[in-house]
Amino acid sequence: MEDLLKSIMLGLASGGIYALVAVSYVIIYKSTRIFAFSQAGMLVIGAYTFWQCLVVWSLPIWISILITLAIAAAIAIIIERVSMRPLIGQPILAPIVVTLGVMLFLRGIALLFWHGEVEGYGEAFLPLGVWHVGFLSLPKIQVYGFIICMLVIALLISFYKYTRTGLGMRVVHEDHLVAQNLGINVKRIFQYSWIFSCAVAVIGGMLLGNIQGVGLDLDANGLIAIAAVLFGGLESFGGAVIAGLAIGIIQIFAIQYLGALLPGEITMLVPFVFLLLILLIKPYGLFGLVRIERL
Amino acid sequence: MTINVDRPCGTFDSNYYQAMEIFRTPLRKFLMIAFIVLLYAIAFILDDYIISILIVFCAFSIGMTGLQIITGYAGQISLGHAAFMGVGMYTMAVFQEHLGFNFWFALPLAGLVPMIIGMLFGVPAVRIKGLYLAFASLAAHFVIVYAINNWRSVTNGTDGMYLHRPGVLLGIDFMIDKYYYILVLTVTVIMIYFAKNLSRTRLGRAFVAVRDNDIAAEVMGINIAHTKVLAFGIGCFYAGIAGAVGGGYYEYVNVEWFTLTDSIWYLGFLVVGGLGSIFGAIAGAVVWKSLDELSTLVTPITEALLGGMAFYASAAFSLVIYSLIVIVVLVLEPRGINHRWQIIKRSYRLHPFPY
Amino acid sequence: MLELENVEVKYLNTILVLKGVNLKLDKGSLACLLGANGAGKSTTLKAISGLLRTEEGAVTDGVISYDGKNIQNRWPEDIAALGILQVVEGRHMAEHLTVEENLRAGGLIYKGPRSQMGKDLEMVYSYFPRLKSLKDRTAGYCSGGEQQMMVMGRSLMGHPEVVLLDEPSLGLAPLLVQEIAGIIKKINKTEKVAILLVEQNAIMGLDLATYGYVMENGRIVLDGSADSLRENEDVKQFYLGLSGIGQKRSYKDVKHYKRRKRWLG
Amino acid sequence: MAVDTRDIVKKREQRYSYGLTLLRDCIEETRDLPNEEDFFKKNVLRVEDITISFGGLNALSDVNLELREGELLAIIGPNGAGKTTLLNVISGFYKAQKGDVYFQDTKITNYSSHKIAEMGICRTFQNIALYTGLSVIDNIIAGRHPHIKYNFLNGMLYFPWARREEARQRAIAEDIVDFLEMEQVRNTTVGMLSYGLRKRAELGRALALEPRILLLDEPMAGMNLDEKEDIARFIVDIHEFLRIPIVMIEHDMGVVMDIADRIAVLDFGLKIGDGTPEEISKNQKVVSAYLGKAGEQ
Repeated sequence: MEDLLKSIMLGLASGGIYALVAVSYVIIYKSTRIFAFSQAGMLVIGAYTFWQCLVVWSLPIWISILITLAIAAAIAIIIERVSMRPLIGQPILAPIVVTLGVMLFLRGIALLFWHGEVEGYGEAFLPLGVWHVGFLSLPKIQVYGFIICMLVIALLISFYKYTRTGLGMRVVHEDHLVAQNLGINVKRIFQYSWIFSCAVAVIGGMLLGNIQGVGLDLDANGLIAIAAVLFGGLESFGGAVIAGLAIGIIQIFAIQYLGALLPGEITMLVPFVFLLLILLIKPYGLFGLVRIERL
Repeated sequence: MTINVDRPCGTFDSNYYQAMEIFRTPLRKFLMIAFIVLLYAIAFILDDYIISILIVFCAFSIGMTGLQIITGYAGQISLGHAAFMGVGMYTMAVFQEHLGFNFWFALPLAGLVPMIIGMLFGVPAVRIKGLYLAFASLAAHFVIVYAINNWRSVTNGTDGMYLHRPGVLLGIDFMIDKYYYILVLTVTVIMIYFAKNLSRTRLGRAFVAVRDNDIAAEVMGINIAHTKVLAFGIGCFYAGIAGAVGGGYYEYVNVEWFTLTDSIWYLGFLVVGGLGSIFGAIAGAVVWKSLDELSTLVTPITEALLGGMAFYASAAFSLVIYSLIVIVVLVLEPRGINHRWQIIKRSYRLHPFPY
Repeated sequence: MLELENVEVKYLNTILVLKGVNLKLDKGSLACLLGANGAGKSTTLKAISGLLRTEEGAVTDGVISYDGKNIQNRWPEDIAALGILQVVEGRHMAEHLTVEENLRAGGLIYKGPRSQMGKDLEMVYSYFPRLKSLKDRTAGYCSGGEQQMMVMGRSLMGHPEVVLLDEPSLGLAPLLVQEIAGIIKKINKTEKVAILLVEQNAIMGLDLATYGYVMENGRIVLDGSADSLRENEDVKQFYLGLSGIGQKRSYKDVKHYKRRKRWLG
Repeated sequence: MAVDTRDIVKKREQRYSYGLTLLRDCIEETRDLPNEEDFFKKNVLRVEDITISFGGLNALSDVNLELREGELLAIIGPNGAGKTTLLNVISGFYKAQKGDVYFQDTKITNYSSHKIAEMGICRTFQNIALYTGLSVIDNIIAGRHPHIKYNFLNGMLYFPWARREEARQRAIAEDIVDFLEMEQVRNTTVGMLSYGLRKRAELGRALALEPRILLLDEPMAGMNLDEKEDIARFIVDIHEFLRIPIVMIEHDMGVVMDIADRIAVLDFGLKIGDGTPEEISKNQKVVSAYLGKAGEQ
């Protein structure tokens, strides 16, 4: 029982961040129908930039966060302007592959500036240490991380639901032609989406950097988050959150209970095999929009 | 009135067989034959370095054609293609090592085993569609890599395995690279010819039907479950053959050779080449491997320029350049190289009147 | 107000679709564009609304002007912001959103006070009472007629000055065609919206419109007031289905020979 | 039955359109076309008590329908009455919650749709569902998919017999192209065709399947008069030359009244009328629910 609860807490903590990264994919997918691999690269960039500001330049924490967000927004605008805008209305695979290129590009940039060394924030960002609640010991970083993730996600969901721009984004997602037809500025919506998404991704990167250490390998989390996105359904924030948490828990469980059965590295294997099984039952994930098939 | 610009002007079919030809004019047929002869001939002219590149081009052209069948023709996105290439390599190695098969017997098996595995992973495509399928197919990659890594008694785990090229046949020693190149080239030409045939016959049309409108295809008498699974099967067969002949060149195979990045780039360069045509597949493979080659060429230059920090810098530079080229190509021509090629041909045919 | 002069459109820079189209639409008027399939009617509308851009087409010659400003080859959202809205053929909509959300989305372009949205919704519901009862239905599951009403209502939400209607009667039952025709007329009258109507149903088109254009092979081959067109022998024969003596032929014994006449243009 | 028996042989001599002879030979190879005596007697398709609902909304409730050999049945009704749904149930795309579909006394309710198509129930679609990446001729040959008799290996290796078979199929397809008067565009990708031509190509694809029953979903929607006349002629020719029973959904009452043998009327998922065109045009219920002014003409 104690072990079970402990692993659930651990799973939730890593799952919260998967959820956040998953949400950053969903934001872009929701308005542009593009699956932006580049967000995995943004994790790395975010973590390193924050480290650069906070540790190397010893700037105050708020200024560091602002600088990181500003850089994320700048990158988002550049990506959107240079590589995504010319591709509006083109076959869907082309922009997806371009985002793949962007992911590698960002990785290259990170390698160029920071040489791929693993760094850490130390005490500078979220407090270290542990809270003891009963028999559970909760690492403070992970609890804070979880809370921040949930806050960001709640903000986003209400934005989509209640604002005019949110409605515009939903229409753009359904059909670019319709949106343009209605005079919705598709380009601006794309830009907003990229900015939001990149901001969310760098927040994810900062938190991950705090927990796992800042390094190039952070983008593996981006990959696992993909499993969460699809499990939850490509268009659903709620789904991404639930799926992210679930994937976190399943991963921990698999390592603990299947470790004996399946030796070797299974952190990537488990989420995707799980995803495959889930999709066989629900082909559009938990809350994904089911394609309306009419003849 | 619509003028047909997709074929050379002045060509008319006088019977149905002509309408089914691959090449419409004697000139084009001659050019193609001349090109293939040239490919054979250069084996005796060029040095081993270029030949090694050409072998890689050939192998990946086969593999890319396989992915073209799955993704370009049948419209099922697969993100685990490199892994099936790996299965081909390992099948070759396992049958040679454990069962003592020679190259010639192991080669078809190296196609068939991935085909069967591919069909298994193709079954979900019956229910799962689009991007969902793409990422579900990542599972194939992870499962295959996991199995190879952990089934040590058969696959030697992470240590890799040795393959053998065929022995001397009819006095041709395949241990010499240029003869092995001729073997690979022959396999490539045959496989591509088969793929072309596939695309213009019954199953090929069924593939496109499923890609363009799967609901209608089902209602119009095409069994889409069969068709999708077959598409995965044939595509993976191609991947397996590609792996077998490619791995045969190095006579060694390692699980590091088909990473997730490779699987993803398979799809990426298919798009760069252009979906839905054999030419696009070959173009994609050639561009991909040329870039790979280019980035290894860049390394010594950056090292010379940057000195001390060269290791990171050169790795980073090749990444940056590589990805930039992909981005630029796709932003300029999102439908791939093949599309641009078609437009060029079209405007050539219509010259001097642009429409 | 809206004027096309010698407009020429090419797709992919190789396929010439419009070969010099001249067309004029006055403020608050209702004009109708007839023509066979593939004559370039939809392309004309797309050239005006800017949707050509997404299909790799472009206006390569001539001028499209609106209130004296040249608007050819602009982005569709800029043109929509000027008050020219197209209702595309085939009822494109946000399938997974509800009917009301679709309508609201149409109102996003209107820059006036936000409270206007509610009033506009009521206005649309008064034209299309059936939509009110359906407002929480997922749009993709509505029937063709309901969807047609929704896309028309949606365009009204943006307070347009010109609406380009592409085949509103496509695939609708006779009773519904009458209803839609009535609503088009009413909207044109009360909202003072200029409408350019593209129709296969020539009888309905000429009934509604005050001025008509006939298009063949990318050219306007005939134009005139609706009355004069209705009296035109060729129009009668090819679009209205009345043979010389004004009697209707039966489809059963219809020509077994090729009878199509072409205007030389 | 108020359907007049037509003199089919005479009609055939009067045909003016080309094409379809090869297709007719193909059909005659596998079955006899009905001769005149039992022409209108046999039921080919029977729909019994079909009920289907989407999200609590009844799309069809207890609909019964019969199609006799050699009959041209038109289904009319307001939008959303369930006409297309009925076709979808017949072609196996939707599974009915209640009721059965019989094809020549075989129960096909639970067959998969490709099986049903292979049996010979072919259709066209309201919103054109062609294979957009293929040319017209390839679309039609793709329609012949179930009738092509070689497997994919033969195709890949392109054996002489596969080549011959391929040429034979192409001949049949070209015949259909001739019939539909699409020679000009046969090698054009259908995605680039105009609406009317795409509708025609779809009709061609359905024909290529050697139908025993042809279901047409609004074949004339969005056409002008000239094109409607063309399509009407094609339908009449198909009907009389190939003797295929046809179910047609159409809104143009002019066409329906002229060429249909029998008309069924659906409204809100219920069948509210069934009879000859004259009977229907006098049926008060139908006039008020559907025809409106158009019925008065």
